[in-house]
Amino acid sequence: MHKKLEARNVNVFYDQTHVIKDVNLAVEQHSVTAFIGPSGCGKSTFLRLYNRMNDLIEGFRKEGEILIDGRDIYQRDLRVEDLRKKVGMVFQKPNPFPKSIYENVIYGLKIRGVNNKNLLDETVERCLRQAALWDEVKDNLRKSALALSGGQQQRLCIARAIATEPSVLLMDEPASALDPISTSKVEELIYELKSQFTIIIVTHNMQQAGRVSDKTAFFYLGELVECDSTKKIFTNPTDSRTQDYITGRFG
Amino acid sequence: MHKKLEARNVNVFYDQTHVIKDVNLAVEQHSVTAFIGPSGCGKSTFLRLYNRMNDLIEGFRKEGEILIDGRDIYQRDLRVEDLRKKVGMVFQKPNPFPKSIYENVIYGLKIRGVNNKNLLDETVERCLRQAALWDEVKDNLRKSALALSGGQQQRLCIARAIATEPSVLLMDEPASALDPISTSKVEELIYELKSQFTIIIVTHNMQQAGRVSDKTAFFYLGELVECDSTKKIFTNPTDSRTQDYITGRFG
Amino acid sequence: MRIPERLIVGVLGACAGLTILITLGILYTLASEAVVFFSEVPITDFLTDTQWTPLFTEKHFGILPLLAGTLLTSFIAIFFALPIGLTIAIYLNEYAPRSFAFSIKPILEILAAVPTVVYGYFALTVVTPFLQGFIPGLAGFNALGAGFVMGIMIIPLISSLSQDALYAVPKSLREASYGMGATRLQTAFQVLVPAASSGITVSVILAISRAVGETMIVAIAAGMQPNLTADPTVPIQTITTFIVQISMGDVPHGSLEYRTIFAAGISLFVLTFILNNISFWFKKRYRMKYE
Amino acid sequence: MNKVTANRIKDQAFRAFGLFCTLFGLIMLAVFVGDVVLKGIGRIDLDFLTNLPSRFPERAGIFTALMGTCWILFLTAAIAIPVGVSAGLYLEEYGRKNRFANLVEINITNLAGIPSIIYGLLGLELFVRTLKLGQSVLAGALTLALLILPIIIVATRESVRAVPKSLREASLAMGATKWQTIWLQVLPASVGGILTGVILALSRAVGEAAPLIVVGALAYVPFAPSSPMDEFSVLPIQIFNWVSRPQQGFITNSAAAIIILLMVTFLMNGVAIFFRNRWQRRVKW
Amino acid sequence: MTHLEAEIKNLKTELLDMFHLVRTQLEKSRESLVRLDKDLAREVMVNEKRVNAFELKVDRDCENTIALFNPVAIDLRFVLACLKINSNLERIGDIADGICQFVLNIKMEPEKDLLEATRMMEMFDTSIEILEEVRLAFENEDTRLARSVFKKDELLDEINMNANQAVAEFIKNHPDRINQSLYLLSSIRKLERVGDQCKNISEEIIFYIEAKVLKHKSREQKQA
Amino acid sequence: MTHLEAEIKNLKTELLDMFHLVRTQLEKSRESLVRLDKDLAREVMVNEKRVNAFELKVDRDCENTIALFNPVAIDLRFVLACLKINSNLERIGDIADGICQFVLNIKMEPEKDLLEATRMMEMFDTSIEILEEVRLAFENEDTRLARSVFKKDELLDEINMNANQAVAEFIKNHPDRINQSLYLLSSIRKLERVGDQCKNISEEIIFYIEAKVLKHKSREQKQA
Ligand SMILES: Nc1ncnc2c1ncn2[C@@H]1O[C@H](COP(=O)(O)OP(=O)(O)OP(=O)(O)O)[C@@H](O)[C@H]1O
Ligand SMILES: Nc1ncnc2c1ncn2[C@@H]1O[C@H](COP(=O)(O)OP(=O)(O)OP(=O)(O)O)[C@@H](O)[C@H]1O
Ligand SMILES: [Mg+2]
Ligand SMILES: [Mg+2]
Ligand SMILES: O=P([O-])([O-])[O-]
Repeated sequence: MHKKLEARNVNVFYDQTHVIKDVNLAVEQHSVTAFIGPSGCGKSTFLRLYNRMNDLIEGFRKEGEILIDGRDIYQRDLRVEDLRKKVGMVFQKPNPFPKSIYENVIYGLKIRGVNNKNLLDETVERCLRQAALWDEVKDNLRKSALALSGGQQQRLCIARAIATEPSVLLMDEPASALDPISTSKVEELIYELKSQFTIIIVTHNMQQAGRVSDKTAFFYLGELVECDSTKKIFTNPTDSRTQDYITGRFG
Repeated sequence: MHKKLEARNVNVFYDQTHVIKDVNLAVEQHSVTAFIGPSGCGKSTFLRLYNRMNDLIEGFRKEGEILIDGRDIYQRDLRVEDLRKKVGMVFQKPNPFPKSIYENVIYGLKIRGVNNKNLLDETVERCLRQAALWDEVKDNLRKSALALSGGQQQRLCIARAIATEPSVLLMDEPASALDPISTSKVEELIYELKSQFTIIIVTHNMQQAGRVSDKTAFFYLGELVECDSTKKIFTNPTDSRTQDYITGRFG
Repeated sequence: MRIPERLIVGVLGACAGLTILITLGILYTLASEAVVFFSEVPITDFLTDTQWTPLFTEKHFGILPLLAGTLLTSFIAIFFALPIGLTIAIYLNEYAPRSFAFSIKPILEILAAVPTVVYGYFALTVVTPFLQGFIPGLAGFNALGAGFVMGIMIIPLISSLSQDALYAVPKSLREASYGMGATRLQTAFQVLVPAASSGITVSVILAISRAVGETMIVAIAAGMQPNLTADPTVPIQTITTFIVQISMGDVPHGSLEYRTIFAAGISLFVLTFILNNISFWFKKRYRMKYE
Repeated sequence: MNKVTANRIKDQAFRAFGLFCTLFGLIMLAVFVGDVVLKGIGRIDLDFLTNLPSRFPERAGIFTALMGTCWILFLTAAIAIPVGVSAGLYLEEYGRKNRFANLVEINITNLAGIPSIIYGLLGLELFVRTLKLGQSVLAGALTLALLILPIIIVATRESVRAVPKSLREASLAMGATKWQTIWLQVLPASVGGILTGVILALSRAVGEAAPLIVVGALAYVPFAPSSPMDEFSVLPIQIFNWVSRPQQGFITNSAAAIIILLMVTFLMNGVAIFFRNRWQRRVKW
Repeated sequence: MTHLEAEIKNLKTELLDMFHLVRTQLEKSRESLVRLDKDLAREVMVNEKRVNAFELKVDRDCENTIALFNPVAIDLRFVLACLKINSNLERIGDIADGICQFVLNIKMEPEKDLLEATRMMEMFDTSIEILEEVRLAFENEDTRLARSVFKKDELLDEINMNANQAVAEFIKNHPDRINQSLYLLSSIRKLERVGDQCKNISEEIIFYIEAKVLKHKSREQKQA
Repeated sequence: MTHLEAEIKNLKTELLDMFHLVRTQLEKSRESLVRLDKDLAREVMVNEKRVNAFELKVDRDCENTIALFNPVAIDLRFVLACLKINSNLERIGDIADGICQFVLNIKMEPEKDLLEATRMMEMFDTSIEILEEVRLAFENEDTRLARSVFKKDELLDEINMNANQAVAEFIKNHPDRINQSLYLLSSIRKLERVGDQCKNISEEIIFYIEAKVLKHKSREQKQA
């Protein structure tokens, strides 16, 4: 399969603290990869390397290369705005803009100057359908996004993220603020989206990693301990630290 | 076994909304009962009936009886402060007071005017031991509680709650803000505490209910759908709504 | 970053930089005139002389009477406002029904929005005559009436900021305390007030600073007589009122009298500067704790 | 009596005391306002509003002062709002890391605490004397603009800061530039707070007398200003002037003027509170 | 449909395939015995490898489903039932294989009258029939049908009981064909096991659908 | 110790009890056969009920453990292994029961020379020995020991192979004792199954400890 994302000897520092230690990781196209690991092991940090959201953080420093489709995304001549168009992100807490549902979805297009009404309408419908939200909101697209329930908001955020037609979707604990029912809806959605996107999901919920991902990467103290098929990780992990973590015998 | 807590035909209203509908529930002494159910089904509301924390909420109204050891706790002549001494509570987010560890534990005694230094010292050690925290903090009891990690803070909150020697412990999603490792420590603790306390725990995490509880009560839209032994609920629930919920086929 | 963004940032940054220029302007203005002033009046005289008579023929330039007046009125104001303000804050936060607290708070804040000339008018025409009924020998212009009214003015400053600080204490802490069986009073004084102590301190210091810099109330109601006294019943003069007094007359630019207001101004500036920085330091500590 | 009972009694006693304190301030305000209305309401008529100042209390009006206040309000707003909001945005959005911003931050905290009369001294030296604007409306407005600048900056920063990080991250992650994020998300989300701050700041400016006295606004100005360079007076100064006179007629006049001034400030505060409440209720994340 | 539902559907399909595979094996072994077709017998023995592989796959899938999806209640019962049904089916496969081994071992066609006396072919047919019924019960979640299996199994038990006697008689009359007779007896014992396995499968089906444990209960209790 | 660990420890204890129970059954059935002690045989058949009940309990506990604790990785493999070992043990219990049934059926003590020729007692002893070894392997998580079982099982297979011949001989010489001989042959077949079941248990032990699947592999592959 095509290697969509590749990290080569990546190290990350926040000022003096070394939070990602020499990580090599390849992610295949159209797969779901879960990042698991104890709190503070660097999952979020590593995830945010892929769309350079870490650049906003003071004291952040990176070594090594992050390639998307074989191209280093930290190159000088690459515009970070363009990168982020290609690499969508969904956050832990649903964070719709305080605007209408419609405007939320088209936000990514509008900031790029797309104004064609038909195109926008089409995009809204397509993305909301893909996000399994269309049926629930099609009659009130002009309603404020804040009036939606938490689970709906999160699916709206996913719809918004896929409106710019990214090829990669990053999700940082996308369901940890949701109740079980909304969670399972979002998980379904992830499952369905993987035919079109390369998805990376950070999760604290081991069961979730089991349910949604094809591959699982276990991080510990900034190291990538093990990355293998989720089935393997959950039935017969190679590293004893992984086994201890997933069986809850840790620390 | 001794019926520690009993709810008889309980209804709760917030202004006009009917949030608890005619619930009857008996809880045995020295057992762990888990409340599960979709968000907003009234678990927290029902839990907070037992220590009358709902009294603080405007528009709250209750019908029916809540008995502890056969005595109605909503009787006129019962002091709510005394009740709360008997019924400890642990909250979702660890909420230690911004004081030292020591002061946190003795807070409940101090507000009752206990000043005997020896007694206080003893209580601190006993409670911290019970909360499986003593070894980690015994050398810095004067350190600020805020300097502890999330999981330690939550165990401190449990120590604080048991310092007044309650017989009932209420826990509203006590581990939902914790990472898996801290969560499992808190779960262990619950398991150990049940020999001395009657524990009720609200949780969104079905697996958690499975792991820690003897009985599980499933709430749905303010109704108590089913309350049975956890094993029964998880292997062969009677009500189809329960089955749908725990197998994730809901909504 | 592309060019337009850079431009925007440049403009915004310039606006931010302007605030530095203001400070420099104030410092320069005060200092340059004060330097000339202190070249004529020895600074030791300024700090130790117990009389302030720049407009008399026998000129004395001792700041102490003005300082005493300033501190006296401020003290009276805080003496009234602190207990009342703090009690209000606790009451609104813990006891009052939410809806009541919600509607009463903006109304209380109106106390602080009333222009100070108006308070001056009240002090002079309502409060002092009223007090004269109890305190024989109370002068028509006095520190007590002015200070009392000033206190009313700064009540909301204390109550609002303190309540904000109390409110910022996580709800979970209150619930924890109630859950332990504490009464509201115990919760307020043993958990909330200590947790919000930095914020409350900030509010008090800011209130003092405000009282020290207050002009119109004292200008109208406290008289304009520089007295080195702690007696609240007699007329006094504060640093601010002195500046007003001089400004009212058409004092020629470049005269010594003109410069006295800058000397007085720099004293006032130093005083408030110190207070502000104490509160700033507290605020920082407070913010760190609740991150 | 056991400890718990004692605690309950203390609790109830404090409740009563708290209610008393809360009402105390309001009662005083009511007494004051009642007093001033009783004394001044009879004096208010069209003549009072349109007459020029006079040596005779019965003929004196507040026209020039009222117009001066309007001019001051308008010019101050025009100067302070753009500068203040811009500076606030810069500090909160761009200037988080550099030392310059740090300096500005400390500086603004200090500026906010400097007594208004000191701004008067600055205005006197800078605008009146150095820039030779004279004792004009413009000089006064500039002075007041400087005075309320920190308030606007702080209000802007606070409402901008209240915009959750998640909203910013959402926009940036969509590929928006920083300015797009600010313009499309942060500003709209914080406009309510900024507006509230601005109105409160202006209402403060309307009530200020001390700095304008120092700058040289005069109690007696024969004509309403017709350009920014004209001399002017404002309501608070007019009141100060009247209240300082011994004649009872002028005291009555001042009471009447106070009614007008209070109406203006209360109105502005009311609007600000309205905005704040609506904004708080509408935006919840 | 949730992932888990998809996964469960998949497990079911796999297990139905397994049913089919095993049934084919059983039918072929019957054919090979009747016609003493050693090639067919060899084919069955080769295919046994496939059955084994399939058993492992289903096993692995059940394990993965439990590890990844944490099924509970009916879902868990289903997966556990699959695990057991799977191993029962594999045993039936073993039996077919064992019978074919015996076909390879004997020298000449089995005596018609011995076959008749032992009612072995009847047993074979009944076994296949029962297996098919169990498959249907599984496919349609039909506990009534599953229960009917218990009754049918009794026929097999009966034949098995009598077989000892029949074989003994036959040996007495044909002392030269002891070996063959003993092999046949073993096969009959094996076929009886097919009935038992199907009974087990039925029990598992009822367990997962109704959460009733029928294992080790008498037939009367089972019918209840 | 986490709850799950406690639960797993508990499962292990239960299963060891089950091992013990089954072993006792097997030993008693041996005794009853040697001494034709029908009372002892009856005792074994009564105890079989206990074995069955115990099997159900272990089964239920495994199911509960999975439902409540969602074990993964080695924990899950352990629970699944328990499930299977449990049913294997129950089958060994069945076998002991079956042999006792045969003891009740026969009229006189089995011929010494038939027993010798079929090496039945050797088979019995080896079975019990293997069962004990498997138990030890399980108790100590000793995969070396578990592997050694595969070798021992070959002895059983060999005896079983030859038994057919031995019984055939015996019947030829003692046509009057056909019935008894056939019962004995059935018992031998059953004992051979004990070896198979133990082999299965060993495979499960190795599977859960090493996550290696040995089922359906040749012995050479297994030793690797
Ligand atoms: N802005 C920052 N400045 C300094 N250190 C940071 C910063 N953000 C994170 N860290 C540190 O980097 C390490 C990795 O953080 P990260 O957020 O990536 O962990 P995580 O695995 O996502 O944890 P969690 O599961 O709690 O989200 C942590 O030790 C954290 O303390
Ligand atoms: N203070 C309140 N005023 C009015 N309605 C309320 C209040 N608190 C809760 N409710 C309503 O009562 C119902 C039950 O709320 P409750 O918090 O008990 O649910 P829950 O089961 O604990 O949900 P969750 O799992 O999200 O915590 C909800 O529909 C909620 O909207
Ligand atoms: Mg993270
Ligand atoms: Mg709740
Ligand atoms: O494994 P068995 O078929 O003999 O039970």
